[in-house]
Amino acid sequence: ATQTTAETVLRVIPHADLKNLDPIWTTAYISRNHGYLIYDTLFAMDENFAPQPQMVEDWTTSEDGLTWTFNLRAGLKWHDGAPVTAADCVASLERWGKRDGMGQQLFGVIDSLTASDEDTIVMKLTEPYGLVLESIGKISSNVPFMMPARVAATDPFEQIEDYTGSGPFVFQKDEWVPGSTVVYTKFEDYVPRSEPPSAAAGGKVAKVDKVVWTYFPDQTTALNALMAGEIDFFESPSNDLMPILEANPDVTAEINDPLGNIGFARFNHLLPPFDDVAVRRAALMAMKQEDYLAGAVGDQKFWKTCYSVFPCGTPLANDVGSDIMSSGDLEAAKAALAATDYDGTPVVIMQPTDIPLLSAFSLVTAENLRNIGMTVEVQAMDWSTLTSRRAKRDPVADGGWNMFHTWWIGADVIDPMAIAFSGNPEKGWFGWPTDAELETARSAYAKASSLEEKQEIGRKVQERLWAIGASGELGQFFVPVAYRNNVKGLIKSPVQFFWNMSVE
Amino acid sequence: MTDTNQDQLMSDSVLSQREDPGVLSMMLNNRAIFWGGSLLLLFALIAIFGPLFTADPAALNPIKRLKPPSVEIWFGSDFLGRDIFARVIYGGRISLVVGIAVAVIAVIIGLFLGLVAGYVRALDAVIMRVMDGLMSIPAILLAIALISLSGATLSTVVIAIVIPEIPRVVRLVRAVVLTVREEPYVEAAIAAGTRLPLIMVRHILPNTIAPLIVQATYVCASAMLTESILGFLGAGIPPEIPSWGNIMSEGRTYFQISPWIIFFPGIALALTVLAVNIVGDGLRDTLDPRIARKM
Amino acid sequence: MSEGKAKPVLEINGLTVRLPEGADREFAIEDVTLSVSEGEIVCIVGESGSGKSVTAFTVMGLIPKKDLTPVAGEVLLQGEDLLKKTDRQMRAMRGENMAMVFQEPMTALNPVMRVGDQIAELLEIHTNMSGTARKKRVIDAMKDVSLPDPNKMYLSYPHQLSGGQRQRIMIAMALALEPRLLIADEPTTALDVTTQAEVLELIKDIQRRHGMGVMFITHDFGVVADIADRVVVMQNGKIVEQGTRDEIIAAPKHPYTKMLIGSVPSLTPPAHSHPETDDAALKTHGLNMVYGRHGFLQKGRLVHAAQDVELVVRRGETLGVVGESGSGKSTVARCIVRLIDPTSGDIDIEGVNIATMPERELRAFRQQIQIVFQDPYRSLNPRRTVGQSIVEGPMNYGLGADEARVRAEELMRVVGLAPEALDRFPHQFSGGQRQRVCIARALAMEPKVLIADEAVSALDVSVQAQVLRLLRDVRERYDLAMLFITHDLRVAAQICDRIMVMQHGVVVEEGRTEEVYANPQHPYTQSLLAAAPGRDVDFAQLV
Amino acid sequence: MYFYILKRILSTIPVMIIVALFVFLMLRLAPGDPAAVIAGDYATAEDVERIREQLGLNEPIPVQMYKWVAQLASGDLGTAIFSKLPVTTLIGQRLEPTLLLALSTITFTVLVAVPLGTLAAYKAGSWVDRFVMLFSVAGFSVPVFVLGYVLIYLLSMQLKILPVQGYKSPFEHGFIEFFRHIILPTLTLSVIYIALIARMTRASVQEVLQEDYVRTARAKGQSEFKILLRHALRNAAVPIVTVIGLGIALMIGGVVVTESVFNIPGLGRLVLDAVLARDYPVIQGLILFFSFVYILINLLIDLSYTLFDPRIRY
Ligand SMILES: Nc1ncnc2c1ncn2[C@@H]1O[C@H](COP(=O)(O)OP(=O)(O)OP(=O)(O)O)[C@@H](O)[C@H]1O
Ligand SMILES: Nc1ncnc2c1ncn2[C@@H]1O[C@H](COP(=O)(O)OP(=O)(O)OP(=O)(O)O)[C@@H](O)[C@H]1O
Ligand SMILES: [Mg+2]
Ligand SMILES: [Mg+2]
Repeated sequence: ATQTTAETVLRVIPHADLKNLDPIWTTAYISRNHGYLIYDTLFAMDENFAPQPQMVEDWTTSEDGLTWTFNLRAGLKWHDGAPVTAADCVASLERWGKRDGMGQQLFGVIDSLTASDEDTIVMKLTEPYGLVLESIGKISSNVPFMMPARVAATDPFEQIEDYTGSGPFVFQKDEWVPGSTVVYTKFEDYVPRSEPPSAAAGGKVAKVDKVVWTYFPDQTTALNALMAGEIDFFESPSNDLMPILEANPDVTAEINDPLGNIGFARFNHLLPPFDDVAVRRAALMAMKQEDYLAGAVGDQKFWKTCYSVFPCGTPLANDVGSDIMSSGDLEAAKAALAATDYDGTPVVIMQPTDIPLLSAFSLVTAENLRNIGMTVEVQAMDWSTLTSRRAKRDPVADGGWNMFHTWWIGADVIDPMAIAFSGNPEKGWFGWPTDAELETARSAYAKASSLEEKQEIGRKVQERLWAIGASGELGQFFVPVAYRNNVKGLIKSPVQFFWNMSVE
Repeated sequence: MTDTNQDQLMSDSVLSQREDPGVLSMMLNNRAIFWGGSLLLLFALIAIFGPLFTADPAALNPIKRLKPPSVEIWFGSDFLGRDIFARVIYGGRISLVVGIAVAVIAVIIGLFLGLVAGYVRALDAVIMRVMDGLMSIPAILLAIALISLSGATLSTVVIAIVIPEIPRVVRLVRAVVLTVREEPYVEAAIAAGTRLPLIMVRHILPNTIAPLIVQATYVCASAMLTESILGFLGAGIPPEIPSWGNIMSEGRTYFQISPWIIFFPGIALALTVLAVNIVGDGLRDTLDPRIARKM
Repeated sequence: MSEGKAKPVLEINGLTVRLPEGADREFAIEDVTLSVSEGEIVCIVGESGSGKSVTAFTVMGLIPKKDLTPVAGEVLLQGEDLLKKTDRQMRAMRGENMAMVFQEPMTALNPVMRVGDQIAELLEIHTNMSGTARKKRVIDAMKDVSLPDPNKMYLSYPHQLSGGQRQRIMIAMALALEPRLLIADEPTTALDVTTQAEVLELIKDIQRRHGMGVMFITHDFGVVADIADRVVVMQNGKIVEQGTRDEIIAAPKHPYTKMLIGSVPSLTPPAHSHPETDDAALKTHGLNMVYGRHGFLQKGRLVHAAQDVELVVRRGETLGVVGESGSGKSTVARCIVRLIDPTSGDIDIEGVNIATMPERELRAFRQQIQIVFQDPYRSLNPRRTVGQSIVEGPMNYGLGADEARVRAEELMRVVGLAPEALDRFPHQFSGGQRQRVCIARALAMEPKVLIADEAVSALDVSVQAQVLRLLRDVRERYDLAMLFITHDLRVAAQICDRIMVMQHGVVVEEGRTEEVYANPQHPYTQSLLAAAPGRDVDFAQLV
Repeated sequence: MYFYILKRILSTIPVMIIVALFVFLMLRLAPGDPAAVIAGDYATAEDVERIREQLGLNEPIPVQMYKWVAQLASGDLGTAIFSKLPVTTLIGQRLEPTLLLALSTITFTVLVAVPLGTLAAYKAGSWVDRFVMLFSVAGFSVPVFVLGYVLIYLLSMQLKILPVQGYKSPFEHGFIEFFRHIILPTLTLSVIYIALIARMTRASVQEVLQEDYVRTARAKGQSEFKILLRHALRNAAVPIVTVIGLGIALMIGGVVVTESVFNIPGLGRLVLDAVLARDYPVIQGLILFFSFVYILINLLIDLSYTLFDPRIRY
């Protein structure tokens, strides 16, 4: 194809294959990243984790804190040319509120949400709520992306089939090859904010004509493609490839997400032996973060031990109760286990062999638990089997489980609202810890307004989490990005954004 | 009737020289079988007794991860600091077990179905259509699907590899049965009132043994390869049990920085499969089951 | 046509060809000296393995060099020693100076090439004719061998031709370049008698017209009698005797030649005694067999292999079934033994109809009818000792192992083999001996009816004579009813009391052997008898 | 002939039904469920349940099967659970790379393996024969992915003469680009296939060389080369072509691996991804598709026999 002006293309290896195009329906990070390319948000989090207006021009809060009024920026357009209206945003928020955890919390206190005119959204609350902006400016899944009202009308449990957004890029459905390629082109009519970009906030200026995601299932091939110049940007190269990348003068490799990921070992609180808090705590004592991080991540450049349940380096990070893991005393762990009623019941660990990091975590845990005298059975499966099996509350004999491992991106566990910290077995996350005290502390957080208050609640929540041995925190690790030196304008953020990036 | 005795004596002297040389000595005289067999025997001995002398293949040592081969760690270490040498030696057990188990099971099931299909007209069509169906599904896909759907354990891997191998054995056995059942000596046995099961065991089954032995070696070789490919694609033996396939699979990411993780199990696998194939070829030439070659 | 007058085309002097190590004997042929003159047909005869083919292939330079090496002697074709030629020179001479016709016309022609092109290939190799000239020449050559409609036949594939036509194509190919020497290695053995007669006539005719020398290999003395000028007799790789046809056939000198000629059955039936009992052991009535499925969606090609066959065999009597290949002889036999289920009709054994009896009830009657097959190499399970094969049947019917063994030993003596040989495997016996074992196996069942389906066709004449005698002896000894199937009219003449002639599944004539031979009624029978080779020469009566 | 074709096509129906039932039951009876995968990390058990309901996975298996078969009968392979695209569209998107990779592999294989096998048969027992046989045994013994990595390492990373990965459509990027990208995957995929076909060629040419008509050709004075070309190869063609057909199943297996090593967006990758994600309609559709292709190719091959052998008539 001949073109009058050379088209600039950013060729990207995304961290995963884009399977779903509905970032409200799924929580997959890849769908979220896709969402950021084609959708815009009312508010967005800046690099200090503070919500900033994005589609919103200005907003007011009533004295009693119950009425919030948001005015949209002028000139916002959907990709099909229609103007973005307040009604579209209301519909989008409502759909999101049915899927997202924080959204559900927020809608729990919303009395009414209406569009008072083309550009104005009015939100009335039943009681004051401290996290309104944090919720609608949420940076990670599910991000309240704005969609046209006709799209937002889709049942929240069904996927959308119209991919019109108002973000800086346009999704090219015809060029989409699931499992391989996704193509986005610059949205010429997008009006960025004038502020400089700061994480998700600030001006989203598309500096390339096209962004092409090509998924590589094989890390080695991906690495080779980047080094051979067939690709510009490699979103999540394995840490172990760093020496090669660093040795290559044409390529820059760096850590882009300041919060990194948090390794997470999850007990099933419903089944023996981990239905006994003493056994859980004994197990935690045996789990040394260094083993996990060195074993699974490798080079120490890419990891830090962190015994706070909130990512180290974020406002709520603290060290209450964390000595249970940080002391790392094997003999004490053995003694602690001996003091329990543990009867040798085998611990079934689900090992997702298609995810090397988690596979390694599983093996390290197995070894640690065996070291203190537990019987361990590692069951290998792929991640999708794991995801369906972990939802089972049945006994092990009927397909239940005792432990699995995963990680959260730092931004997902930044405050007590995170579902990872739930203490309500009905609505909580897999593993189902039960602790009313924890739940009380968590719900207080939504109403806290000052940072001190929030930090206090954070400490309380953490104290409970360690006390009940909810899960193992396996430390903080950082996944680098790698790109050819001609790529400029990367935004430091827990989420990968593609605006502001240019290819020279 | 006097002249008949003379005829008998005449040819007796000629014939007595033509003693059956014996399959065993023929096999030993075949260079391919000898060398392939020796190599295989060596690998088998290493696999059986080797793990007694090596380090623990599962011992983690994060400090020593991704170390290149050296005097202490002969084959280097992997991303969890495990000793590749110990893992490769141990992995040999798994590969051989998978290879042999698949070969034995496929041959037993295939033999049974093949005999039935070859002799029972009514079931022939049904069995062969099912076999056609199984054969038309690419083996690797079927195995991946079966394993990732039903969970990866040694036994599911063996089952998943066995299923697509069965049709080949069935076709082979059936072809032998269809040829042999037309042989005059089988018809003579029928005319002599021998019952069907006896005919099968006495006159037909022995003819399938030579081609089956040959086929079994090929099945064994291909099963070991399939296991490694499944392991490589992440759908093989669970990584807690080292097998050549999953060692390589885990080393996939590190191919550029630590090629030894793939290199050593790769060599071990290629050599073992080569040895099995060489033995198979040698057996084929010795036993010359023409049908096997045509399969 | 005596020696010396005509110029020799081929002279073989003291030719010796070594066999590979571990073979039965050291030399395939040893010190072979013979010559073929222009306009002369020299027949080489001898039993299987006597070295006939090796001699022919050495001349053509077609012996596998890995296995067979000429170690002494010379082969002179028109005075030039072929053993000294290079491969390239030999290639140039093959097809041009000497040509060969093989035994099996079906396999000797490339099945995937048009027959015309196969002849044209020869011209392409040795001449630089244009394509059209070649085609014309091929058509001429095909006319020369009296092939019908050569233009059309040029485009045919071998499988679309009959056996005789294929052999004519081979001959046309051999003669296209008018070589001086034609070698024919058993060119008619695979053909029906009537076709054989035509092809022999053709070879003689062409040889006369072109005046070439012909080396004709055969083991059939009838054929020798019909066409040979001179005869060379070989045994175990050596020439034991040679001379003109009349010398060899009428007055053989060497004991081996005498034995061979003495074994050739005469076409004149001996006087048979006919037991005029009505004691029918086996009777068929309206027996029909149709091959081919008529399944769903397919009409199928149906072969009516036996049509309303009626036959009766009495105790102590041999009924011969003759007819050309495919006439349905084996089909009738296999129906009677119930190896296949007849489409319709009755098969009466001692008054019981077993034609449609289910296998369970049939078992009781199986014992009554036993069969001996043609191929002695495939009739015995190679993995079981002959003893095991013989006792299998009796033990199926409840005989104890020891008694069965005693019976087997007894039968081994009856068929002229040593009882100790029971523990040997089939491959340790010769073809003739195996056929004896098969007869013993059939007798072990103490049957009433014995069917011999081409039981002697695969054997050399001398062995054939022995087995025939054995069959006749056991028939008398056990008072058997025998159904003897053959396509060899000489054999049938000697052993059968009555004869039944089949054509296309239909019995066209039936009667006492002497009467049928002396006065055939049906035209088909007449043509069969007329085509039998060597009918002018009188051979031995089987006494 | 047409009757035969019709009959053969009809006879594939029961086979396809068997494959369909087998695949369907295998998927439904195995653990793992797409709803949980879709729901993602934050979903609660209730969410998963809702999604199951949505996807119709809660219905009894016979009902699901009935629906699926009814759908199949109307030529519809269903819609992917994740991408919401019709399975036929997905196959359409991915068909070209796989098809061209397969074609180039078969072409290359035949060009290499048939002459090699013929030569080995002609020179049976010589060092050429030993070499070819050793190669073909070795070709059977090296795992595809190891070979792929080694080739990438040598030709792309060290010598830098070929691209590392990817697929370029000849229709969009021109033939040269296509060719440069397809060479390595083709080489990788070919090795095992060459081994198979060279072996078969050797065996069947060797058998044909024993035939009487080869002796006839020699008796005519034909040269050995032309005997091989005119008489031996054509007669050996049927078994060789048969193995090419049977090898298709083997190749499809290799395609899955090759495509993931070389990052080719083809059908092999599609099915692998679908299995990992439990995208039932895609797995079902693809396995059916593959087995249909296999059956079809083997039908075509059976029909092609008539080209090689005039004795075969349907
Ligand atoms: N290629 C060969 N390798 C080894 N031995 C051979 C070979 N060809 C022939 N012989 C042996 O040479 C001897 C003579 O064989 P030849 O084929 O000439 O017999 P023949 O007289 O033609 O027999 P027939 O009537 O059965 O055709 C036999 O003992 C045979 O086994
Ligand atoms: N199993 C079969 N299926 C179909 N047709 C058959 C079958 N067996 C024999 N025929 C056909 O039946 C006809 C008679 O065959 P049969 O074997 O009885 O002939 P034959 O007289 O014994 O010939 P030969 O002298 O060659 O042994 C032939 O046309 C043959 O092709
Ligand atoms: Mg001969
Ligand atoms: Mg017959």
